[in-house]
Amino acid sequence: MDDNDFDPIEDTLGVADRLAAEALIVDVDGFEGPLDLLLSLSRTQKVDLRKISVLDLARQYLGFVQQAKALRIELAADYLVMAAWLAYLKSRLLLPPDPAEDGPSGEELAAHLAFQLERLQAMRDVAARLMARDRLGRDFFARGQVQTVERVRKVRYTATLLDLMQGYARLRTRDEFRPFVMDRDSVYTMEEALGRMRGLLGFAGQWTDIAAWLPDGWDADPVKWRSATAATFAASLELVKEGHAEIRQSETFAPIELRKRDGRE
Amino acid sequence: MTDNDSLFAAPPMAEQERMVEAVLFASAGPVTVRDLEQRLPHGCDPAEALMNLRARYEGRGVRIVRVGDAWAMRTAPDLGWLMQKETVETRKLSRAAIETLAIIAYHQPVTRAEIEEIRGVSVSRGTVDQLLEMEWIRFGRRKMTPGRPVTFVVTQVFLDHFGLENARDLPGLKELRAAGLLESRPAFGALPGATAADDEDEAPGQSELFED
Amino acid sequence: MTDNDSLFAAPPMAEQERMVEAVLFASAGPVTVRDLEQRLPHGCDPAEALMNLRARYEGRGVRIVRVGDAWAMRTAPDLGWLMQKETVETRKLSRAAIETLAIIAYHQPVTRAEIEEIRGVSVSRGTVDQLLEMEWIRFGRRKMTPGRPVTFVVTQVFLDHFGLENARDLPGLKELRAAGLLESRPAFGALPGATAADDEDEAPGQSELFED
Repeated sequence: MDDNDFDPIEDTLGVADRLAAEALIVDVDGFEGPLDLLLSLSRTQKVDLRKISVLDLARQYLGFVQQAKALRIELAADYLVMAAWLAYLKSRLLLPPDPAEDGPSGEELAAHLAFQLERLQAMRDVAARLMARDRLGRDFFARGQVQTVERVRKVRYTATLLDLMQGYARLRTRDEFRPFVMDRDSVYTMEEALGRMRGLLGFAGQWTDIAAWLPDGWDADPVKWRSATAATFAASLELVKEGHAEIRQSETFAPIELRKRDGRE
Repeated sequence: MTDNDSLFAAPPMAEQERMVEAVLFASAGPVTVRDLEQRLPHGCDPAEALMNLRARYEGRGVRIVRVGDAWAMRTAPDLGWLMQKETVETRKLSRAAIETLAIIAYHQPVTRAEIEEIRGVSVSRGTVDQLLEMEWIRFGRRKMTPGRPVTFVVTQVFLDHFGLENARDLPGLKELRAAGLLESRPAFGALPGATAADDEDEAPGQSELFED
Repeated sequence: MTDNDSLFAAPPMAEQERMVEAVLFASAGPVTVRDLEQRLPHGCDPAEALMNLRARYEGRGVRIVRVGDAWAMRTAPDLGWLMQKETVETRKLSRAAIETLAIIAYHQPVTRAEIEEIRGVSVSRGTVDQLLEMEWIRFGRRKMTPGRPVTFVVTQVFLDHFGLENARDLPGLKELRAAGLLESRPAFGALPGATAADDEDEAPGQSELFED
């Protein structure tokens, strides 16, 4: 940390800084989290990341958050957590160290943040170098033709790790997990309910609790009861929408009742 | 190719040979001299490059052969026997075998009775034999329980195939789910028999003692 | 090949070289020395044959390249421009996927939490899934830290795709190591950014029951 970091007039941002911060604000969605934003801000210091002024960086970040608030831009929680932490770091850097306090010093925390930024930048640089390498199928090529040779049929059985793990998961979570198979025998569909109710609706001149419309044998098992109730309710609404029936409920949690609509009105 | 190209000298013959070699190697089918003329820089002589290349591969394990009016690289016919192993047909293991294998991998050493308890169905002899033959499982030491049953464990061949250092490296259920590798669609309660789509389900209804 | 083969002397080195050449040429994927040992007659020295073959192809249009512990034939990268016809459109990776891949390659074996610590954001399932599906990464051995988390490492397919002999040849690896950027320094715990994405702990809730 050099002397500049202890500049007392910390809130006076230059015009250029202000413009830069505003430019960033427009772009807030483009950042992948606070660390990414800090890395972008640090570029304006145009120095080696190892010599970066974390105090300046904290000021810029806090300025950014201030402006975002002023412009009523919603910031995700992790941006605010970072702001709180940087405000804390800033105070640690500005105040003389408290000998009674344990834990890492402000300088150590700042150094670690600088390390994180440098490491993220390094990963981005090598990622770019990696993607710029000569690549198979673009710059160099495998043999273009699959060799046709006499077929000696020999079956080799194989499986992937994923097969193995899913097989195991299927066994161990049989109660809550079954891949790909929709468990039809305990599902009562709305189409089934509708078919059944259309047939029976002619006999429903009186208000009847829709619970009475459940198919036989579907009210004992709670799982089946739940599915049948949902399907019957949905089918009832459909019938009302079509104008074939009327539905009513006297109060919250009271029975829902249904009757045929026969053109009396 | 524009006419300007002719202002430049064609690449040296050794370079043209390299180009023809690379094109023949990477092409899915035989390549005609005309094709080569279009792909190589202006002024090249692919016919001559081909002849030089053909001479260079004389007596090697790979040859330049003429196929109709086109050219291709082929393995030398006298080495055909080396290629026979290339033509193995790979088939997916049956679900029964995968499940049995998974139980052995996650619970080894495990007895046949324990496998059956976990799967809830009896394990056919064929399944175990198949896994033994593939050298993915082998007999482990006997259990110190009445009857001293044999156990099964996975082999080094198994670990190599699945790229594992150790059977303990198999990810747990939580990790599988976290990696998005399980379709964890919740089912509507567990009805006995709902899983009966199994190929060797002689004894459903075995209570699932190992469910936890 | 039968056991009788061991009664005969191994074929001369020139012949072994031809055989290795034919096998590498015929195989689309890289071939390990172990594979070669199994396919060549008893007593052959495929490692030496490979070295000779590699030297023979030096400067040609096709090269013998090392991919991890395996070998393959590939066209020379400087001739890529000739091969526009063969170019396969590679799926465009997101920036998150590219960064995640680079972190796995340079820090392997690395846990999901460590990737998140470095990127400062949580890693989405889709990203890891995509890299697994492309077979550029796989599960490595577990970390000996509390919870024994699974790790990710890069694969042979990754090395093959980027023309790397092994993971130690990654560009800039030495510089990064010298700069201390590959050490995992203990964070002081106070630093935000390493969002612990504990999504694996969420149980499938009731609310999901009626979702299809």
